Amino acid sequence: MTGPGTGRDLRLVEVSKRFGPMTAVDNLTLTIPEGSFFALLGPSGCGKTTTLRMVGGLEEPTEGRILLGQDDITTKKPYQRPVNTVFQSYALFPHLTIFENVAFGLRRRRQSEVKAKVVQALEMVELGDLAQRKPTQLSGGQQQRVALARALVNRPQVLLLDEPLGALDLKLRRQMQLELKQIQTSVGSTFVHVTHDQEEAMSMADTIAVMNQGRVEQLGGPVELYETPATVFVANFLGQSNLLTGTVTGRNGGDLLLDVSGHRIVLPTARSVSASNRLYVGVRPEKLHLSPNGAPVPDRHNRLDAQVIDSSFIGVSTQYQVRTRWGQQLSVFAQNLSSDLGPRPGHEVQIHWDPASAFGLDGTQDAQAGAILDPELGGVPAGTVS
Amino acid sequence: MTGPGTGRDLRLVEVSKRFGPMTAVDNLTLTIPEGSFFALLGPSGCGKTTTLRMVGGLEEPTEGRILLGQDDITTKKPYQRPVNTVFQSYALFPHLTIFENVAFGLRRRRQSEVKAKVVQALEMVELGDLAQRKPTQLSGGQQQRVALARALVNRPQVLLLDEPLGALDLKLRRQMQLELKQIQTSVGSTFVHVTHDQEEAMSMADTIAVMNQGRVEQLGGPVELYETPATVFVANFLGQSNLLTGTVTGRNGGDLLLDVSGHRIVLPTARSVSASNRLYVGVRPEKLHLSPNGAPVPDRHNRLDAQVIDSSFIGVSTQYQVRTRWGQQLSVFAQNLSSDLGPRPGHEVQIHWDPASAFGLDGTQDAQAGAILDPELGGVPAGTVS
Amino acid sequence: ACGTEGASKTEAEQAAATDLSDKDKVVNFSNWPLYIDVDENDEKVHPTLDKFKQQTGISVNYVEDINDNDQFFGKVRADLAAGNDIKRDVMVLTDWMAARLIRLKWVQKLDPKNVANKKNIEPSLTEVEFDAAREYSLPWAGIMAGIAYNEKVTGPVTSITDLLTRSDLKGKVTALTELRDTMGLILLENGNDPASVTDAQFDEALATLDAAVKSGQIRRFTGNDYTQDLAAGNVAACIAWSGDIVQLQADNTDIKFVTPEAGGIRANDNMLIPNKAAHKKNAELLMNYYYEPAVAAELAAYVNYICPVVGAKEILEKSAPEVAKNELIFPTEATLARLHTFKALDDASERAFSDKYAKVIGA
Amino acid sequence: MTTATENRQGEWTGGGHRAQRTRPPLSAALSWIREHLVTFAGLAALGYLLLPVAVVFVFSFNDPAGNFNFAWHEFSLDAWTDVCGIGGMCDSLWLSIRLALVATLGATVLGTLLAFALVRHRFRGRQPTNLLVFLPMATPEVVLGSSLLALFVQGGVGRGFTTLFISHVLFCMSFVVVTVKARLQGMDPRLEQAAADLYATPYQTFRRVTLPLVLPGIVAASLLSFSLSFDDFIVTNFNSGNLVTFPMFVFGANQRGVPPQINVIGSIMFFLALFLVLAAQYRTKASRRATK
Amino acid sequence: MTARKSTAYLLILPGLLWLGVFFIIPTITLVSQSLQEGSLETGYVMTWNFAVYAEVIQDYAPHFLRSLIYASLATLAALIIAYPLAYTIAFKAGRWRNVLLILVVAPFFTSFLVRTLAWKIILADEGWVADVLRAIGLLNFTDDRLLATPIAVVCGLTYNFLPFMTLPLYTSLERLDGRLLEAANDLYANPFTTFRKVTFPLSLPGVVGGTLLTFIPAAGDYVNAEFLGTPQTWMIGNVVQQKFLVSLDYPGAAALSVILMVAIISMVLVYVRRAGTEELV
Ligand SMILES: Nc1ncnc2c1ncn2[C@@H]1O[C@H](COP(=O)(O)OP(=O)(O)OP(=O)(O)O)[C@@H](O)[C@H]1O
Ligand SMILES: Nc1ncnc2c1ncn2[C@@H]1O[C@H](COP(=O)(O)OP(=O)(O)OP(=O)(O)O)[C@@H](O)[C@H]1O
Ligand SMILES: NCCCCNCCCN
Ligand SMILES: [Mg+2]
Ligand SMILES: [Mg+2]
Repeated sequence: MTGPGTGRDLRLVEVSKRFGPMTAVDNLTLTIPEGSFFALLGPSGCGKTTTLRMVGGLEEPTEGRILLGQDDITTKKPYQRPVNTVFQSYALFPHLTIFENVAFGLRRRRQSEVKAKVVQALEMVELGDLAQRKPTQLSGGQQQRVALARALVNRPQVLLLDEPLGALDLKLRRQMQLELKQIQTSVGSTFVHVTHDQEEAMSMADTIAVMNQGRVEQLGGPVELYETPATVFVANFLGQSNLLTGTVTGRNGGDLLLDVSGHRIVLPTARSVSASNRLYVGVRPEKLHLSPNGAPVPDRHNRLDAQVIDSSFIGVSTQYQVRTRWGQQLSVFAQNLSSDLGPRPGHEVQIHWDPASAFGLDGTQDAQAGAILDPELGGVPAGTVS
Repeated sequence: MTGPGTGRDLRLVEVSKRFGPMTAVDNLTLTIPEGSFFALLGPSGCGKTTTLRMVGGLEEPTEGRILLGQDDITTKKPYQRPVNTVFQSYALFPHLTIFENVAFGLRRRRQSEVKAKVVQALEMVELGDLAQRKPTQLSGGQQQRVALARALVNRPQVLLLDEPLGALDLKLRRQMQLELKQIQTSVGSTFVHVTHDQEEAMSMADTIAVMNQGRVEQLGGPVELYETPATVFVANFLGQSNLLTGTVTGRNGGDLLLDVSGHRIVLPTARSVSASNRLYVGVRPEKLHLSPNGAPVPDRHNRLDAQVIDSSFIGVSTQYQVRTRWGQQLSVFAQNLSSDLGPRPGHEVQIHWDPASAFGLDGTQDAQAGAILDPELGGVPAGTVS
Repeated sequence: ACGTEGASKTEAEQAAATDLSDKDKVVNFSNWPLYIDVDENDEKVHPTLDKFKQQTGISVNYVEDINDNDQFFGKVRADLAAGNDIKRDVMVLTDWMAARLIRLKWVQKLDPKNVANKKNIEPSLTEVEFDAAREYSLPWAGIMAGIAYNEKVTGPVTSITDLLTRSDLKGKVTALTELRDTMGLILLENGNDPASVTDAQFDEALATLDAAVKSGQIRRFTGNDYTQDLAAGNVAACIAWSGDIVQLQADNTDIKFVTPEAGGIRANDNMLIPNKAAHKKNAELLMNYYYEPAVAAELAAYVNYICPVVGAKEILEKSAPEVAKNELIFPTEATLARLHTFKALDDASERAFSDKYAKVIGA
Repeated sequence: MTTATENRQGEWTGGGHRAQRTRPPLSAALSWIREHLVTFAGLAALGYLLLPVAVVFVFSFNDPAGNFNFAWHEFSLDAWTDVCGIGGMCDSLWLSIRLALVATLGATVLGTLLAFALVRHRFRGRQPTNLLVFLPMATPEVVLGSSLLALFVQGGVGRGFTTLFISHVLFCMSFVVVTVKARLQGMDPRLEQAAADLYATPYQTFRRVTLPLVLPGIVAASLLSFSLSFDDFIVTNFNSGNLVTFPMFVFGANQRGVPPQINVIGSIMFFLALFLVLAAQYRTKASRRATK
Repeated sequence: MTARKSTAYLLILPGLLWLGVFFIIPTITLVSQSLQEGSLETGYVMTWNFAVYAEVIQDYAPHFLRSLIYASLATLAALIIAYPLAYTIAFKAGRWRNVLLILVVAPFFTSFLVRTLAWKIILADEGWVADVLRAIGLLNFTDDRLLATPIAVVCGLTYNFLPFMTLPLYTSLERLDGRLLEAANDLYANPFTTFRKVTFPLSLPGVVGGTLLTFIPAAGDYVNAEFLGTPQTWMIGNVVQQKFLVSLDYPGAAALSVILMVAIISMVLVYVRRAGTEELV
């Protein structure tokens, strides 16, 4: 991890952007240290692209300032900023060949060795052969890679990536992720990366900001965000969470003792962000162990009875839906350690977890915030949430 | 799973498409049963979009025929086919509002209750509020959802989805996947789904075709493809695989005995697609167990010594890179069952796996086909493969 | 493909159509714009035409669709050559165009019975080369070509030589694209009679003109639009038509018209009846009507061109003495004596002259 | 790649919502000017176009001493209060307007169809057709006019409104083809593909997707057609029979002096066009508000 | 999508019929007329007189040349003036767009002559425009005047064909995707470079269309040379006009027209090929 520099940090100070009556970005304040890899994560329409556009100079903030180091760049022209963007819509120049698309920025700044640099950039994105084609003759993923090469080849101080790998298959995406990370480390650029791929965000970014409706809900390192989300939205949006509604009934050393629908559940006080009496106890599906009813449960683990209602195989692991005695549905992921088939729908099972792998949240929020809503399984009707 | 119908199966018979000298689709023969959910998976530029466009009638095959049930639709006009497409590039009508975009197909076929249907479709994709906006006033993900609604609202016999969820965040994507699956089941349409999200393909599709350079490499159910890939390309492209080069030294009942760099490895004969002497033994990273050196290893498991060289946390699990004694690098995924930290880089460990969870492949192929190439870790230089 | 039929082969009898005049009491009259009297209160009303209708019961379809002799010829040529009715019974064209049409036998002889007033024609106009006995044509109005100058810009310019050579006029002189007017005046200046111009005389005059063009003395060759340049001061002196100057003087009293010392050119616009005209008799009656001195006087007072009808001046001396006194409408005998007409050219020389002339005016 | 063609700078993303920023007034003014340099040049070009109209307008209030209306004499509303006072002028104006309208309609339809075929289809004879379209423009107007006349005479077609319509459509059509082609070239074909995919027949695709997207080109082309037809003198003169169009009237009047009424007509035509556009604009705005 | 050929033929049929009957037939007649000899009185006879072509070329080469030069200059000037105008209408006008569009053509709803007369008032030798230019010494090269100079002719052509340049330009600029301009800006292109490298190339169909609509009719125009020019500014259109209407030299006029058409078509071919708009996306 590159330590936060202070020289050329990118700072957004109380930035807002309104389109007529609609507020796309709402009083956003962020510091992105020089040379860091910063990820913006959030649901569709939450203002990620708009934020990047303001940094790139393509949109002027309605309010607030944007600083790069000591320079206020709020009103600087895009072409005066040492910032490049990989556009979500690619925005390739249709009249230029792939080669000339990539060479565009270099030529504008009269760089030397354009040819070598372009060729290298194209090879990096595996498009060396297609240099002479026009953008319309490429597949979606190929176009996206051109957009990537076109920005990267300029080695900008700040690189804005708006879902730069969205159209790539997993293999190529992973490969590009590695390339990106490597370039970022070697060039020392600041990368601001918008992605909807949480694994991507978590494995690449030094810092992640989770946005929601134009605001940042939580900001921190990947592990921190995952292990101790601060809000229900973050808990649900970044990975999945099972949220059990509990009432604090007492304390035991460093632990809170809770009542969850009549079951006694333990949660380390240090892992709760809320001191209120009503809490959500959050447990990630992969932290829940599934075992046949009556099998031994490790000491101190919380334990609940449940019934499997659904299972689905997704390669590395199997996802189970189980129903507790009081009818709440929980997700459990079990890694497919062997080819054995696990429990089937209908089986009675027990679930248990290490209290230290759970987290506590303020219990007054909407438990569905940021969650997947499954109409089939009786979630809140999709249309009413937006 | 919907059983393959015979009435209105979609069949591609020896279909090829060439753009000048470049062959995008190469003698493709496929049968997609009526009412099934079919996924096309493959690297960028392998011909997925081109295949869909031929089915949709937007591109005429250079060779071959396309049939829907008994009808040869090869030369039918797009508007005469009961087929709708969700375009990779969205292709929303810029002069129409979101509402009118979605209503377009209904109006063309003079359907009744246009308003109600459109409103319902828009609510399904959570865009009820934005019906009166123009496409340019939407975020990338919102545009993609409009494209989805515009096709779905027509309830076509065959729905072609070209990465319909690519611009959506994980949450929304999962939700849309559930919606799609539900619609597909209730309407009984045939869905042909191009995706680069393997989890998506595996969790949604009845049948998956893995394409590579215009050809289908393997076709089958998700579990079948994952558990017993037929080629190195499929093994590497669909999930990750560790491939160990082995030579058959003998047999033992239903098992092959192999020598892998001096280690004796067992592989059930039934799990090898090749009868040749030189095999790759493939093991998925999640099927490899990592345990401290000297810990007990279950009976019959294959076992190797290794050293951890890298670990990275990705939420649900941690990915380890380990190096065997003979220097081969292997990937191991370990589910994060608790918040304990696992072994650190440098630790000596043992890895073991159930022979029944491995698979055997013809050992004469390129072991890198379809694999992620990591330049940093000494993979084949990216530019030379394409 | 084969060639078009020679137009002059049309027999005179073939020229006439069944005359519908008695059944169909109308006459179609094509004239130039602003070439007829209009009512003070309603400009759509032409009092002389109304009176004609009262007298004869014949109504006149009056159309102002002749803007230019060549343009008009171009427009009706194909039909006339093909022996078609051009849907006009009377049309007004300048001498040389009238000459061409007569030569081509595309117009009909007038029936003397119907145009008794022909006797009132100004004596100097009774004999013209192209229509020796005025069998085909009767003048509608006349124009003089001479020199006009803007007194504010220059002193008097009274000779063509001055006009074409005086250095203070360089670039401030225009001449007319109309060959007969410009070349006629130069021929007179050279002491030649335009009525009997020879090829050699023409070439000599053309050389004079060419020199003036090459030296930049002549700014432009113009149609009617010289008036504007003259009034705006862009042009100091020019070859001009008297009728225009009468009107210009109302705008700008600095504009003067002179007949050059060596003489001026006179031309008339003539009423003609095209072949196949359906209302020939009605047309003749109309022509006859405009040769009544009273009617001619009323017309002249309004349009300000030379009146070709004897007796009109006398009437105007009573009703509008200032019009009667205007030399440009009623030239004195002395002036009339200095006016000349241009030779009626045959087809070949017309083409030869105009081609040579065109090369000078559009180098 | 781009799907939306309407996204452009400064339409809804810019302008109105920008924050007021404090900058030194002089440099702010300078940078404002610099940013709007193109707009200034554009407006200057418009000024150039409108200058003669201004003169025409001013002189419509002149009361010329004689027949010639080019020296300022004195202010008068006579021409405005008695527009149709000049015999035949308003008839000719009305004729020209009707002619220009139908000719524009004809040329726009034929030319648009041709443009579509030429841009969107590959067919045998495409290249020759492409060239043929340019030929009428490359033909001197006298030649075009007299050739048509010869054709009509040979074919025994009487001259009048029909022959004018035919000839105006002929010379306007090329202008339409070129203008619409310029719009069509580079239009994203995927939008039409999407329409076809959504059950739109070729006609419906054209009507619902292509046409609205090409509309600016078609509007531009019909504006050109209208002004070409309305302003034409030569071809018209050959083929008008005994009809007199407005330019013919003006041309003739010019022989003896253009009356100020012609300036009035010029001004009225100008303001009428402007008024119609403003009215249409106001109506769509009002109806949009109503449906909201 | 593969377009059906029959559709294409259906689309071009009405237009082609119109052109075929009302243009091609007369043009064939025109070519045949150019090869005949005779006069109005004697009639014309086809003599396959190809010599007429050599003659008129020899006689009128300067006029051809002048037409091409004036038309080129006018086209260039129109392009330079029209581009910012079209750009402003397409991008800056907002809801005033339609109003500006109509303002571009509305001057042409007055009449050509009236407009020209107005210009003559504006550019008069003693007018203030000339006075200003004279004061700063710009009229020293033009006989101390603006009217009746080649400059006036070129300006007249430019003025009269400005809408024919502006509208196609507007039409193709209006379609331009703003995101591409943003991308160029982001890649260090300043507004000028963005224009040169992105805006202009993408508006090429409009540039090509506009230059054709300006150049072709301007090359055959005669009215501007007649009203605003001098004897030294006659263009080929004036010659054809004169031969056709005044000297009645129909074969000569026909031959000149045919040459003009052929010359323009050849230039258009070369131009369109070089501009390569057909390949543009
Ligand atoms: N119009 C064209 N001209 C030339 N080549 C083309 C054209 N369209 C596609 N191709 C090529 O055909 C191949 C297949 O393209 P296709 O769009 O089907 O890929 P894809 O599998 O959809 O890829 P992606 O996942 O990147 O969208 C690519 O290599 C592409 O470059
Ligand atoms: N020009 C505009 N006019 C009106 N609303 C707009 C405009 N551009 C964006 N919006 C709205 O602003 C919000 C934020 O848009 P933005 O593009 O920043 O979203 P995003 O986070 O990038 O979403 P996605 O992941 O779907 O791309 C959205 O609700 C969008 O509809
Ligand atoms: N009136 C000036 C503009 C004239 C344009 N005429 C084009 C006619 C095409 N042959
Ligand atoms: Mg976005
Ligand atoms: Mg694709």
